[in-house]
Amino acid sequence: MLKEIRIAGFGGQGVILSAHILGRAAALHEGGFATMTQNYGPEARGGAASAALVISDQPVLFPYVSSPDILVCMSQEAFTRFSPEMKDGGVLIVEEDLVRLDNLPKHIQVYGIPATRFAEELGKKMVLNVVMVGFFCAITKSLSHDACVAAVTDSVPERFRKLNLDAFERGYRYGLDLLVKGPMKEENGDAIALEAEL
Amino acid sequence: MPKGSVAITAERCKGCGFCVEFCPTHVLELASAFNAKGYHPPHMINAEKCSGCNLCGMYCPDFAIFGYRFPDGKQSEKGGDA
Amino acid sequence: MSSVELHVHNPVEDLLRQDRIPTIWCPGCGIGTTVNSFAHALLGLGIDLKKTSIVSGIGCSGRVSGYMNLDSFHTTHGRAIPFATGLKLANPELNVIVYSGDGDLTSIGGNHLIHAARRNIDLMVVCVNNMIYAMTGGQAAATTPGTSMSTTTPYGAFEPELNMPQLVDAAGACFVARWTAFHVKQLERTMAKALNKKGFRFIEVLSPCPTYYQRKNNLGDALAAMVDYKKRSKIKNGCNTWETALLPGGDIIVGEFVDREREDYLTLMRRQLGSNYTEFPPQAEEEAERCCSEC
Amino acid sequence: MHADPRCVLTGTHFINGDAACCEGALAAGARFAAGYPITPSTEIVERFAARAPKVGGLFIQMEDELASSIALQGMVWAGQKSFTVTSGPGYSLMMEHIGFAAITETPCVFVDVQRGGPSTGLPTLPAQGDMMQARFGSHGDYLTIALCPNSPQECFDLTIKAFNLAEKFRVPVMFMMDECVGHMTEKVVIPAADQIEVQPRRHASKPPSEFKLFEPGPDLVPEMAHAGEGYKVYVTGLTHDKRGYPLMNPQSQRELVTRLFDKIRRAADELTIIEAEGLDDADVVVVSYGITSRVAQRAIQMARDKGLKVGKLRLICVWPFPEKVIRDLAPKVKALVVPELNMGQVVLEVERCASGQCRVISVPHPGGTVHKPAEILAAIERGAR
Repeated sequence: MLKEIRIAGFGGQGVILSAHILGRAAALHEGGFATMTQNYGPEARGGAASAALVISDQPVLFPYVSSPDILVCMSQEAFTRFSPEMKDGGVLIVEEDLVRLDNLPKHIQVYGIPATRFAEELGKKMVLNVVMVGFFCAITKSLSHDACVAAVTDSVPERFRKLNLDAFERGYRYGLDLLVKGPMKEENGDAIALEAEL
Repeated sequence: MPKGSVAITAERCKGCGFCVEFCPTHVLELASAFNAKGYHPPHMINAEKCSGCNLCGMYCPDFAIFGYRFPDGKQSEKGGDA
Repeated sequence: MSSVELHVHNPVEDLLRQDRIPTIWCPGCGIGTTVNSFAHALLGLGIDLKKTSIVSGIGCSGRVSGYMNLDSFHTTHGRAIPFATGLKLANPELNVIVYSGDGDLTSIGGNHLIHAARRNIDLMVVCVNNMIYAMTGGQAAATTPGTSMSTTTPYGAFEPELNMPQLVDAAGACFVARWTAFHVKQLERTMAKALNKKGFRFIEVLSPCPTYYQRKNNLGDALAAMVDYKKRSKIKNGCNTWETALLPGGDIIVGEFVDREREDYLTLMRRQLGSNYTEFPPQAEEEAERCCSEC
Repeated sequence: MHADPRCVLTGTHFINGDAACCEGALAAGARFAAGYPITPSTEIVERFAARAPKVGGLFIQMEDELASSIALQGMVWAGQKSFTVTSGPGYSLMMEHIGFAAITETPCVFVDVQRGGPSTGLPTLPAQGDMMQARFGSHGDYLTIALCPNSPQECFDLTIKAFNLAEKFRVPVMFMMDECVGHMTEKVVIPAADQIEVQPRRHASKPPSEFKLFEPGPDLVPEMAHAGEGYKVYVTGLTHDKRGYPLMNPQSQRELVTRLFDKIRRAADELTIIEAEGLDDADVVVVSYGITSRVAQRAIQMARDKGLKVGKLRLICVWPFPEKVIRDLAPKVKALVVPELNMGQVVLEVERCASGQCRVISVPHPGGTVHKPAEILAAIERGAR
């Protein structure tokens, strides 16, 4: 079992931290292996940011992600750039207020969440990445709820812990509800059972 | 009656003449003799005027001369312990 | 010579590695003269010589470290100050003196000079300025004044020369002075004063280079240079360092120009770090292993 | 001797190679470092700047890499363990002081997180183009030791090894990371301090009156004394005698340089640090190091799935080069395949030691990313024919 995951957006959204939390959940709390890499641009804020995560039950050899099984897009630019690389049958997760699904690749499943809006409702826009982590956890089931909660807990400073755990749960519950409804779109393909594929 | 004297290690001397030039009481002169490296080391020509101030030693770039005072101003044949 | 001399002892010799004398310096080179002042300053203060290190770069003056009977570090060209910085910071108990030349400290090592002064690293820096690259054969230096001749300025120099006291003053040195090799007593006193001070201290000493600078510029021998220093020097303690430039034939402004109080690097560091800095005594077992047979 | 528990962050972490390298340095006993900011290595000293003061140490950000690479040696002669951290452009500036550390036998570690070059090149992308510079970069003749980690865990483990080897042989050790390994985040297990072996400074065992600073011991390595201990050490970058005094003639040059070589050459067995697998019946062996060894491993698996007999030889210690291993291997295989993130550097050594006994296939890559496993697979298939 090896899964290639890419999380992309713009700098300041906490893209790298979200990948870090997921990697931590896999490598430290589920006893598996995870390798995270990231792309750096010269801009600290507002530029493109992307992190790649490979999780596996075996040591990871090739560190980079070339065709993700799971792609999380938190910006239009990220969607445009990375969605064509997706693996057939892959899962695309988008920040639905920020990404317009033009030229959607075939044979993928798409799930959207208004993560930024949820984060604002929780009082801090910056936790949108953790909302996304919760959503990712529920939708992909590639990592357990408990492992992710443990990873969020030890990745954020004490004083922001509760806020982040709330954000995680908000995304997680929204994901579970959405799963009942099924993917937003499945284009040109048969419906694929999530469990079988992931 | 001199108050002091100088000790010269002639073989270290490179003959720059600083000690001769800057001795306040004009005690020294470069010798006509050579040392092994062909330089003219200084020698005392006015020993009685030496105060043992060691200005010659301060100027010597080659640590070849050193001025010292006699204990209690006495001239000593036993050797001064500067 | 009478037997008298055999019993007298030049105290400077205690500070020299006897087995390294005679020095490689040319006849009349003033570097050795400055060493006398330095040695007397050290001896007069009764500083713990065991805890005193001397660091040099490359060049004629760079050889001073190797003649001193101290912990001696003869480093690479221009890098005496950063080496000394590491030495001092990793063992603040050490008295660290940098002794090097004008080309080494202000040209290839100029950036380190500026930044050590800015940081106010607790070092005493002695720069013997002979106004030329002597060990490599008389090439122009950043300090070569006016239109002097050198082997790389065969028609006379035309680059403006560097005024070291002005530079290190501007960069933040807490003590800045200049003397010449003629001023042996004043230099000794200034060195003693600087050795007693904490922070970045800089002493420039003009010194004759009869083989290159004097000869190339028809300035006579070393003795003539010393007499010239005596004639042209004007003692101006506290002089604004902007007014201390060295020009051929002009006044040589000497004295103690800057003496200010500024907290040194480690003091500032400890204050800023506060409780984030923890004293760290070595492990007990480590101590035992380090012990030498003398203990 | 074991690591000081006060410096060891025992536990399981999810950190990148840069952070792991910093923790390795602390565990190895380094509490002082000097450096200058440069991508992709700076995270190491950023972390060190936060961690070191808590254990009585400090990081000083010098004005450039020339200063950093000599300041660290001042720290070592003051009695501390110390290192510096840089990437290609800064590494070029440090060459002078790698030579100084070699001739003065200053135990220290130079970390080079390699990025694409020449010149400013690719600051945020990986390469392995500094390998020959690590061997031959400073002028004159000397030998160093160069280690290549391929994971954050190894960035921890091998940093300790780098410090231990530096102390044992009194040489500058090159820790040749690359951007990929440095910025890659994985699980890193830091053991308890009493599980970490640390080589202490080989300090003078004789009193100052009997001690010569550069008198070699039985393994040709001299003992060391520090400033401030009463030994009146004399350390110079000039060719010197056993006392450390400059002695510039052909004979002293021969004695010194030969010893600097021999102290490493004699330890060739100990310094053959490799990871080998399936060499016995292999037709083709892939020789790789650093991040490339992981990509190569995947290519090897793909080739084995196709029924090819492929072995793996991973060089953990690249310098000194494991000459004997290659000499023994070459007559037994059809080909040695050497992928590197450069246009062919270590492959030159492989060719030299294979000396025509088998094919040597270079798989060059200018860097910016890693090889595609398929590129290495193709070379394996070529070699197997």
